[in-house]
Amino acid sequence: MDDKIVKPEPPLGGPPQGSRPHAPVGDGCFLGEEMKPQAPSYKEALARIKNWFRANSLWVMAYGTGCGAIELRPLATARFDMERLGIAMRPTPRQSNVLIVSGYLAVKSLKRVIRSYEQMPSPKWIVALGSCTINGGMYWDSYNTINRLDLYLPVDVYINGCMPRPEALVAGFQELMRRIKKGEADGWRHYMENLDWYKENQKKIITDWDLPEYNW
Amino acid sequence: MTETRERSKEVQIWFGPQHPGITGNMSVQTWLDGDTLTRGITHVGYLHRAFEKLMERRLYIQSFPIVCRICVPEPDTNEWLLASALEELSGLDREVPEKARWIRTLVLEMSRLGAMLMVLGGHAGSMGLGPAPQWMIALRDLVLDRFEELTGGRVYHMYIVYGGVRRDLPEGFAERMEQTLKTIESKLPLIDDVIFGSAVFRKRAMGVGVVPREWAFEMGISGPVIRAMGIPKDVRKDEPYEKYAELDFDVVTEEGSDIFARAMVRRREIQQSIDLIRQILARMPKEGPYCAELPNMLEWTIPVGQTYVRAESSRGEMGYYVVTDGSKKLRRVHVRGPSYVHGVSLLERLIPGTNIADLAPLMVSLQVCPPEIER
Amino acid sequence: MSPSELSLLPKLFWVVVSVVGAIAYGLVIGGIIRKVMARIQGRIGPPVYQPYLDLFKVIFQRTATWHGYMFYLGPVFRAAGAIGLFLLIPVVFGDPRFDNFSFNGDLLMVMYFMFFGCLGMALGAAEGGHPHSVVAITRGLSQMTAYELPFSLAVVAIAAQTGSFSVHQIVAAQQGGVGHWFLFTNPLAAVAAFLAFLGMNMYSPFDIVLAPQEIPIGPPTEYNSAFMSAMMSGRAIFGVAKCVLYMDLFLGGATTILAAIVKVFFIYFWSIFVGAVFPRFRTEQAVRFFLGWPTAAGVAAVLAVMLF
Amino acid sequence: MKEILKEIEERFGPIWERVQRPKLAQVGIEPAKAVPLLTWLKEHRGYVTLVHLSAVDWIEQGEFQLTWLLGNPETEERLMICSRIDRENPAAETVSGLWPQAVTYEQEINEMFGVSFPGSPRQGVPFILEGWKDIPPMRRDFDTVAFVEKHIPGREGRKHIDTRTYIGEKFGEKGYLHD
Repeated sequence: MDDKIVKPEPPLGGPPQGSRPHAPVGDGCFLGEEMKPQAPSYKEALARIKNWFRANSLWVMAYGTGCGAIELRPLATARFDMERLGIAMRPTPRQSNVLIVSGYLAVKSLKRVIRSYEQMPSPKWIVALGSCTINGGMYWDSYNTINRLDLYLPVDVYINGCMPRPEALVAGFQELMRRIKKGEADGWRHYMENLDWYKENQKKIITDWDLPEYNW
Repeated sequence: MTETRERSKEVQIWFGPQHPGITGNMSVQTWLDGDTLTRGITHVGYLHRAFEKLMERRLYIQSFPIVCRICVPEPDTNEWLLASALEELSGLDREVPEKARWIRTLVLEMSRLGAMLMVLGGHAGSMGLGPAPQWMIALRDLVLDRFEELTGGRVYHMYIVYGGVRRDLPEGFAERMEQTLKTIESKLPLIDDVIFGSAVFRKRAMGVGVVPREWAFEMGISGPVIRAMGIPKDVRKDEPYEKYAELDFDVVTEEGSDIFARAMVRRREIQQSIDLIRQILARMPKEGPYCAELPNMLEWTIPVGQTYVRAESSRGEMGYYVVTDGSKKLRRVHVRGPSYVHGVSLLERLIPGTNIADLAPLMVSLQVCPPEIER
Repeated sequence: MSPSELSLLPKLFWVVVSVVGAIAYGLVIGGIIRKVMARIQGRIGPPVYQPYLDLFKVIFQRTATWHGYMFYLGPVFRAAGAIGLFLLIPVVFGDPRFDNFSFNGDLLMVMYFMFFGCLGMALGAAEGGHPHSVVAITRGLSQMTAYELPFSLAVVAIAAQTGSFSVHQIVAAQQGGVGHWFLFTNPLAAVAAFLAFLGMNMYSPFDIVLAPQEIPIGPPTEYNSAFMSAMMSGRAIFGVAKCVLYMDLFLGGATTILAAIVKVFFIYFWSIFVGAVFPRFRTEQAVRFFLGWPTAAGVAAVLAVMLF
Repeated sequence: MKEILKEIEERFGPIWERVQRPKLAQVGIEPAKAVPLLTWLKEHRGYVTLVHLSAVDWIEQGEFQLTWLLGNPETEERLMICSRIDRENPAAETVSGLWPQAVTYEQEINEMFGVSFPGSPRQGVPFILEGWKDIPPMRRDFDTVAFVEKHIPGREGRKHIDTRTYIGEKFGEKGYLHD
């Protein structure tokens, strides 16, 4: 088994990389004619409308993958009430858009999470909670937990902390909404385009791979 | 041949891990015949983080951030168990100051209260009763606020350390705690009406998931499950630790051993916890040190020994089996959670004959906490 | 009053308007339900227009899963059943624009369409192959047969009282004041029918079909994207159509749009307020419930009409 | 607790014993006599509860220690029965006939330490791990850090523990605006 990461890492959607090309900040007429802001074409306008609807109706898959799920309960209930932001829990992956990876992922869990993620219809986003998904956190030396989620699944928003407070979750969701509205949150597209790379990483860590190549 | 035909009538259904009715990230593989489950196998390991392995390569003081993550709803029991086991083995337990003992009792009881509030909500939620879990979790949040004030953390506290606790009670804590308790108490009658007064809840919960009395001792059942059988077993009474011997309370028991009885035990223990917190705050010494003089924690060694300490968590008897070998690190720690018995052996024995609709309420009533099973 | 007062094209136009209006109103009611439930639970709740956002969002989703034609036809059947049901019931009594296609004997058709949508949904969902769908379908069909019994008895009682199987005639018989409503003139039938309505609307304690904690989430488990939106709009119009039917049968119909909206709202919220504070029944408990007092009330209503 | 320890010594020969707490005693016994002792304690002395079954790896002595913890629900006394088995091809007698829940404990120890319990059901069935190919992970000679470095890629950590130096290197002097 080759243990180095095979290909150079593709740019990832999450904040830790932040290498996605952005529009120039100060675009205006004085920068030249080609930089002049133009009215969006029909396609772009439609995409914007679509993204606006998507951002305002996020359906979270009810899968508490780790201990971060305990702060999802205050978030979903009377005190923080995520439903006022249009975020609702859906019990089945077929109808969800957002997968919250709430903390560390054991290898056994990772397999199920991959399966659930691939069953979700596009566009879909991943919110990763806690330091464990970023670099292993508390369990960096544990033989059964992955140390870095974005090698296996495209992460759109990381929320750090152990565990992140509900306020941090709300802020993370608002960040996700902002990115969706701007059309930046396209981890799912990145996953499709680099499926081989992701699959290679996944198969390296899941030793008894018995999943199909893509779980429709 | 007949067996094949029998089996072919059954539908295999995976209850979890991605399932809103399951208690945490675990799964039960069940076989369904009509509406009745014929057998089930518990699958765990989705949350295995190898706590016991990691603690073997951490210093004693470094084990605290790890240990509280074993059970998320109620982390303080774990902290106390590790602290008390190692204090017992190192002889430090004679030096724990009086006030620290009171504060520890307070923290343990607060965490029991918070966990109990959440589980009683889960009882209702697993049957599809919407408002009660929402209210209960909001009430639990009030307890978490007090925890935040006391320890700095909402969920993970890392507050109990060797020789005492990490810091003193903040000023005016008792008054604010009393306010919180009053708020919780004022809402409890409403919750009684909605949960226990509901005819549908009674119909669903009574006579379902009955654990036979003969299994009680042989299987090592503990906590609300055994108290719902009418057997007054409570570690806080049987082997009183910290200040529980000085507190005035009775073991809550109910008859029936079904889901309703377990919910009722939890409901009455919420009241009991509230009373206990009041007693603790009233009798706690105002002055005094909150932590013993500690040796240099980076160089601390504990002589060879092994022990088993236990405490009453909201789920039942939680125990730590700790082995030291004279070095700076633990030789072995084995976490004996009540869910280990409740969630695997007992659940698998209870599943045959259960209606599929009753599996989620049954699991909630056993209060299965998967991180405790696999650690 | 004959339904063909308008010629065909304007009639079609008003039919489309009323169907779209019913969907829109059903979605708004869905939003209000979520808001009300949130307030009961002590939350702020989503905005009232949230179901619209959800509906458009699911339309904008993509899917590449394939479960066969029957699977895809399920939501279509359901929506067709709902629209068919809605089109047979006069919404506003005496207004040819919102009279829809009411004709003599349409009550039988109405009963048929109520069954048809659910059966089509069951067929399609079973094709998805998810065991939860199959379990939910058996649950749903047994509950449906159970609540259909008191409902049919109530309808028979009312038809016997009026002497007609036409919704139009039934509404006409109730005109002339609140006291003429069948809610008051035949309270036994009303009791049977309104208890059956709880099961028909599938809010708790009778939400055994969706039951997220048990069989998440039943028939729609495998549905997504546009099929999901068809189901959502089908559910919206079905809910409104049922309420309109109840309004016509028991609350004297409506003579203005505003009266229709208000009455539909109250009928709908009868099941919501009951459902807000109850857990869910088990399947056999739900069946037993409907075969108990509601059926007894229905039988008593029929007997009362026959005897007196 | 003294009486029961004395009685065990009389019946089962020399044992290692220790009273840890008033209600907790420890007994060390050779592996062949362990299960007869457990049976006797359960059948005749009221220690009917198996609280837990655990294993400890004493790699220096080349031994595994198995610890059965029994509980007496009437007196609330706990008795810890320890027994050391050889580390090479470790095997022990099963108690799953006495206590049904012992199956799970034995399954877990089999998976985590590689101790086999012949006759116990579910031996060799994965309980916690999935697709594990290395040596049983709870053994002392299994190095989890080496395993992680070999198999689980992580994010590159920072070179300095000092935050200020790290931020300065990464973002230049402008990195920390609030001095």
